[in-house]
Amino acid sequence: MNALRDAGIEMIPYLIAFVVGYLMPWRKEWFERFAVGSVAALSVAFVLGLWPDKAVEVAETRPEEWGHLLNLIVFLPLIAAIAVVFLPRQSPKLLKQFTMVVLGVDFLASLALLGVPMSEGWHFQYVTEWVPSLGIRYHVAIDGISVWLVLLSTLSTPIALHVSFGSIKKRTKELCFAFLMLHGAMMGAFVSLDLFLFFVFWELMLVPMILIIGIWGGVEKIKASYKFFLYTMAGSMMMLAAILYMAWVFHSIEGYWTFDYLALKRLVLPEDAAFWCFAGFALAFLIKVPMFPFHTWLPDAHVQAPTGGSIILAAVLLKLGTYGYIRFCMGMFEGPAWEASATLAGVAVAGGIFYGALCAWKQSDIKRLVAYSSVAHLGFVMLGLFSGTHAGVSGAIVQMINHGISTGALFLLVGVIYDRRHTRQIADFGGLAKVMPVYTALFVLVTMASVGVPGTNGFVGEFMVIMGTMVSDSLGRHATPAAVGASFGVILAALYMLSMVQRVFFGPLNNPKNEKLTDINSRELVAVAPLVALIFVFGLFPNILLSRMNDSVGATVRHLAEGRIAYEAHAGATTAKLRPKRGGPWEAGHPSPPQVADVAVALNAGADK
Amino acid sequence: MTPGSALFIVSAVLCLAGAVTTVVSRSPVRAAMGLLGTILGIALLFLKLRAEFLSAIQLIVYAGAVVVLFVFVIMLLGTDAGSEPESEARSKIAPPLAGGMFLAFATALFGLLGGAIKTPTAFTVPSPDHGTIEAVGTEMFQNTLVPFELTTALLIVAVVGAIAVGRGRQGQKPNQRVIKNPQDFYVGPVMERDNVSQPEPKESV
Amino acid sequence: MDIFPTNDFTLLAVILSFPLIGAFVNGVFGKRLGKEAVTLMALSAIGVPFLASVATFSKLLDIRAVQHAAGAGSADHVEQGARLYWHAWDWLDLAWTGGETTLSVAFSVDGLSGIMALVVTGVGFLIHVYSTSYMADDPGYHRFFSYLNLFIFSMLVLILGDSLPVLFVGWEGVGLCSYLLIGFWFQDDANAAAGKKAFLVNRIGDFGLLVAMALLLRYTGSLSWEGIEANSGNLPNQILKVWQMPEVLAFSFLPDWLLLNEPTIATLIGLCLFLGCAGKSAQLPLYVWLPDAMAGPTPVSALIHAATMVTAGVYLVCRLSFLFVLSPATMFTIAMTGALTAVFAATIAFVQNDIKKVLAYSTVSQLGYMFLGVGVGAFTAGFFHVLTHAFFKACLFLGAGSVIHTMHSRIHDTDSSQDGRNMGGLRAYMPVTCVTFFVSCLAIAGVFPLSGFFSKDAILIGALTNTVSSSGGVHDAFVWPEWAGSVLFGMGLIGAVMTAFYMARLYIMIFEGDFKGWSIVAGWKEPEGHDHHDDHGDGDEPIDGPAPHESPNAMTAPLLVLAALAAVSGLLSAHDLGTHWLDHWLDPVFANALGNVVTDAEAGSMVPYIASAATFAGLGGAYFVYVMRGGDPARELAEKVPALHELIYDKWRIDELYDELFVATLETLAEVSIFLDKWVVDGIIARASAGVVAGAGSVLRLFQVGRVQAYAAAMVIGSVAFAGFFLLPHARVQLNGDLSNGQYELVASPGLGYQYSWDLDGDGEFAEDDFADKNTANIRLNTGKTVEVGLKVRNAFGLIRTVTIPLTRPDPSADETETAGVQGRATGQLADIEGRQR
Amino acid sequence: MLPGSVVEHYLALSGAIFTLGAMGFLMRRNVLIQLMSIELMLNAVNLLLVSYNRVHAGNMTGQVFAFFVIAVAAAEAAVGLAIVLSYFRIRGTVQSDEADSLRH
Repeated sequence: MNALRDAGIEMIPYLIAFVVGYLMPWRKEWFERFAVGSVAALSVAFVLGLWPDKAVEVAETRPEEWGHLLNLIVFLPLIAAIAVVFLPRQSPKLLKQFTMVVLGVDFLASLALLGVPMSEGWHFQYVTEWVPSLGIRYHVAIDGISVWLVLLSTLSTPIALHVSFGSIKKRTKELCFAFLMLHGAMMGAFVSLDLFLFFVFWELMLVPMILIIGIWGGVEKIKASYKFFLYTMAGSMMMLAAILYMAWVFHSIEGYWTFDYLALKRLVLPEDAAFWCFAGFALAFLIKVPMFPFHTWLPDAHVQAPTGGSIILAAVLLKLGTYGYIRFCMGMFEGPAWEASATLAGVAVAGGIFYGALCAWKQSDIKRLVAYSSVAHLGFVMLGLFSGTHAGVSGAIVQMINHGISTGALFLLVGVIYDRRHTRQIADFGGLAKVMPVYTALFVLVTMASVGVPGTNGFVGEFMVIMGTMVSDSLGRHATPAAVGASFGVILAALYMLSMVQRVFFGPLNNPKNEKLTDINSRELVAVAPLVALIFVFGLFPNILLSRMNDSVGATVRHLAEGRIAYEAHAGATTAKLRPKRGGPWEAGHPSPPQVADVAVALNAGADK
Repeated sequence: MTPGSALFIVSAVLCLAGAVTTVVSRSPVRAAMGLLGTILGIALLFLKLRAEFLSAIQLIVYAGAVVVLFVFVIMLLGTDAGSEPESEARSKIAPPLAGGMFLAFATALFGLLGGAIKTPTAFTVPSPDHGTIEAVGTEMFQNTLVPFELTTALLIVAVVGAIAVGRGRQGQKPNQRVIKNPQDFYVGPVMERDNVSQPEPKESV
Repeated sequence: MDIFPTNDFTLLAVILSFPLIGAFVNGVFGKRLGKEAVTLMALSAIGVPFLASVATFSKLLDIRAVQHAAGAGSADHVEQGARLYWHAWDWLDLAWTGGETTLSVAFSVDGLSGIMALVVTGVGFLIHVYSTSYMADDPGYHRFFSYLNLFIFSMLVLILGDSLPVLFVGWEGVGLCSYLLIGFWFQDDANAAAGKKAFLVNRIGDFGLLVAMALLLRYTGSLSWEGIEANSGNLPNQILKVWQMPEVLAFSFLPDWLLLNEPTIATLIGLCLFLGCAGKSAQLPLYVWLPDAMAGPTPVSALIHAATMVTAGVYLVCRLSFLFVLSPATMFTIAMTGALTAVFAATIAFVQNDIKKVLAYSTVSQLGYMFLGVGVGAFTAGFFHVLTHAFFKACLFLGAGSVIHTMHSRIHDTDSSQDGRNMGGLRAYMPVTCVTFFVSCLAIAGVFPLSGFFSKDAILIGALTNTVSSSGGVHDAFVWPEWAGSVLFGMGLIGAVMTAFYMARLYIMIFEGDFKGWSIVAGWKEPEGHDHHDDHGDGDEPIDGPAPHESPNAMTAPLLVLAALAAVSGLLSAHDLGTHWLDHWLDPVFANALGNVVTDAEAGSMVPYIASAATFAGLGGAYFVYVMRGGDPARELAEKVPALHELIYDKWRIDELYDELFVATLETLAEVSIFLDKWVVDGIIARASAGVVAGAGSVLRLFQVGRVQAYAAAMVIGSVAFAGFFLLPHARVQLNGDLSNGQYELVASPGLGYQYSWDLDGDGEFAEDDFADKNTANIRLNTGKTVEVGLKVRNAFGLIRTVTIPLTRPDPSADETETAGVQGRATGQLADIEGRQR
Repeated sequence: MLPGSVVEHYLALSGAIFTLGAMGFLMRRNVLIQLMSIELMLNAVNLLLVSYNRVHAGNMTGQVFAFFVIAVAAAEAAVGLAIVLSYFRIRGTVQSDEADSLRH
């Protein structure tokens, strides 16, 4: 009897696909619907067939955590993106509702992540074989650092989409597809612990962003999307090379292939190899952050991107650079990271905080100004990471999240006046306070958050970074000048933001076109309200963030110090060494050498003979 | 001088003469006849080399079909179609240069190889049915069946392709405006000198 | 049953939450609630905290009384003072390799902050009452009170904070509120610019505070008051080694203390903190924002720029007195800055005509006095002056406000309604304002019975007699100069004279003489014949604009209260009359600070008489110049040296100097960085690489000629080269084996159908036809012998190539280095020998 | 040894034909002539295949392969001429130089 039941259960996904296909409204005759239904069923069969069924449950997932939660969060938007393609183009309302429902479900799923206290070790870990012969595994897990970044993106994507539905009327289907794919890719990048998987999501993320900037962008949208794509791609090529080299070194030592972060983390490379691998990874992430010399793509991308695109770009995409640096650069190359931290901190302060602020001050375009302000804020974040102290790193993560919220809100508000006046030049505005009081109040409030007035979230991040930098010992005697430079950045931040606010909002209303501007409407208010609320919640109660990320930041800093000692001990050698396994919660999910049985045909088996 | 070697000499001369006329002759028809000569010469050589089936095929397919096709097309286009365009100062040196170099290489190569051959390899005594249709047939339908089937597919594709390309645009629906000017077929970016009626495509901002 | 236990004193929550709720309610729902509700909300939001502060103060008094009773017996008993805590929630925790500290949102009130709370809420309440009528007809009524309540909340957070970060929250909160309030009438660009300027200059101060906090965290490991006090012991002994000053740059000729070449951490922290205080309390380098802040409504100036916010700097110095005294250099800097500011601001106040500007500069000058007081270690005197100044300066500002209010009703232009020259003789029209203004003028001038006299004398005595000694600070080279006492006292005295002079001038200009305000109304015709002065009551009313009239009660009542406080508050610590209550009250706060301060009491005995003489000199002078001579001497002096008068009138052109110096450099830096960003950073990475790619593209495009035959020719050439490579035989020999025993092995590279024939003995002839397939050959050489090995290679096509390989075995008898060199070169040569073609 | 009795003679002959064909393709600008010279080259190869099959007479692969070459050549000729036809319809001439619009 239960064989029949099992078969029934087995059939469920195909049945669902068939029903959904059949009910597709845009075909009248039944046989056309039947055809679409069967095609849907077949495609599901194909996907399931493709799916590696041998779920090698290597790590013992914690009892109270549902193993597939991360898969749901990552693949729900991706599958929905494909589903949107099948929805009818003629009914944008259906598209919008479907997408918002999917993103809403995704947000709720990510809220479930908070249910578990982020104690030591990886949580919601799920591991299956993906390409067994190359040792590539589908290894996703989450810890204190990435849980908040996931939540930030699941929060900001629906908001960005909600706003862009208001302003973008053409090609709604492609819009929904792009945002869903972008969201899925970002989720994947934040949770993947297999370097190959991370690289796949890292590259996948670029494609929808190119669409968003390229299709709905401003006048020079194509040029800006090219620049954005080429900058990130160039960086990630270096990273790919480094990944492959490390996998090869690991293979030459251990004998089996793996791209797993936990395994490659144990590698201690000789000096020059370690430096070059670190440089490869760091370049990819510093371009994405963006750090000083590679930041010129950000203002162009922001100016040309539509409002929704700008929000996502500012709120989440930049954080991938900094997250990548914490996870991979500081995770795998403790020695070089430690040595390079002083110089990089200098670049972060001088090139990021000062240079970003100075460039922002004299901009004539609001979005370009806010883009440069992001460069300055992320200068703070990187400084926090380079300080290598618990306070500095957690301050950097808090600053990442707060920057996502405040700059996301800023871009949203800039979008509000852009939709009304279709210009971003500061000179075209003036004295808006009289005409749009509520909007002005919100803008000044978010400006205060961006400037970092205490009580708002901006201050908490900057404060912890400055404190962390001063007490940092990886910066050595550069700690004090870096901290003083960073605190000086606080003045410059006030300078350019307030001068912009004054030129746009205060002063006489002399431009006739501004007189008839309507105040912020309910749709926009609904979009900005959660962000403004979070500004105060995280400003007054940062412990919500800090308590959850405490253990993982502590582990990162501890491993950084240990790794450095191992690196210096190994300094003279010319061949790589593998640190013994630490054991403990942070090694759960470590790949084990494949049993000879199921890898008979494996590449390495052949290679070794 | 056995009759065999005489046959070889005659057909060799025939082939070379045909080849030369094909390459050198001004009018395409004479070139086609040259090609026909070469093909016949090779057919004769096939006979000498005990490959009856192939010489038959050579005569039927090559002489009968391909050369006929060429002549047909030449007549269709008019024998003066290939005449030199008036003043075109097309760089005169490229083709002769290429031909000359190739000639130099060919002579060097064959001289080199010829010199290297010390002992000429004679023919071995073949089995009685060597070259007959039975032998070729069995070989073809047993060992090389897949290429044979693929060749049939190739031929069908070639026929369909030839028809599609050859027919051009007449296949439009009847109400389609009859194309007076052949230039209109061509919708791609037009060279200056062909720009008869096509307005310059507006450069999108 | 003690509902408010000492360590969980939730009354503080009441004090703090009411203004915040008031601000929120007024701000968000103000427009819908209407004026009366907003007024009620605002007044209660300040009234209740005032009552709560009074309750808190009484509890503090009880605790002190109990301590006093307990310790009455022993003479040397020092009461350790009462401190009531309230811990709201844990804000964030900082951890680093050196330690770990949790910053919590905790508030505490002790003697010092108890009094400040009373002042802030008390004067704040009075000012709120005053502004209900002053701002009555302003459309942004609810917005004004929301900002004012938010200001009081921030100020309370500042003074009640138990740790430096919480103080910093209040610190920037008041900065934000002053930005909003100064730029309240934002339609006018000047006001918005003034607001922005105030916020930016305060931000420069906050920068100092941030750095100080970072240094404190690093060197004392904690940021709360107790934490800092507990382990700030060895601060003076630590040096901050950021970069070694190269000897040649050591400016050895400069005095050591100026060079500060070995700044102790205590000095660095002190200077950073003082930078913060200077920014907030408008001391010399960063005072420029206060005069411009007069652009805000007058009650704002009264509350923020007289009574509360500007005194935050002095409060911080008093709170961290134990830290400042650790470095005499910092104390000296504070004292000198205070004295200089006092004199400097007073000079500008001489010539200003706008009455609010005069009061603003007088505030800056009085703040200079306060810093002079705390700078020389007389913390109680400095704090006492804060108290008394809060009262009389608030009263002066509110008095000026009511004058402006009436003038405004006459002429609706803000500038002329504030210009003193249009006033005069208002004594008749505004008796209450006049009396209160007069009392406050005398108080600030320092006339005997009033509060100003006592507080200023205490500061002057302190200035003359106090010296701050570096208690054991090993590295701090700075010693308190002995001339400091007399110089500071002298500057204080000059300041006192000037203060008395310009306050008297201000009073006379507004209230004495005849009203010069008739003519300012447009279209007014001088009624012919009679003199206005004496028929003001019954004569025909001047044609346009109402005559100046007394302000409504809501404005005069606070004036009276403040004037009374200004008169009476002197008794809190009138040394001459023997009352020392305030000193005893604040002793526990400054207990371990005063250890470093040495006072020789008897030198200060003559000071009160000298000070009173100075005051009367100033008042008499002003009376002589403006009343008896009707202001002629002032005008003659102005004509005699117009350039100087113009310079002082333009406020020594400090603003222009700052614009030129700092703002201009920042602007050029911004221009340069934008250019750099566009053309250099972007230029190199984006544009240059794009250009290179495009250039390469256009070069390669030349090869595409478009003709089939050209491509075919290229293909032919390619295939020729390719065939050539494969057809022609190659002979490359690899030689390995070690040099020491002379045993070499020659390995020829394999190829398609290759056959080899060797000539090992180098005599030139090869074994003719034995082209064997073996491509290796071994050869033995003894030392120092060379041989030319020959090799013939034949490929499949029978083409042959011959190669000779010179082999030399080095002679070990050569010296060591040579061999090593040769060794290196030899193996290099060994690795890849490309034989010479024969 | 008699002419025609040794495979090297056939080798020389087919080499000559092939060379002529190649030169024809490279030198002549008339597309038809170029197509014909391609046929020449193919014929030369066929000849060589058959002659070497005579040398190694064990199996018939040489001749079968030649047969396939003929088939392919026929198909190629057909399609080539169709293209020439439509090219002529557009360009009005069969000069191979005219067809260079794919240049830039």
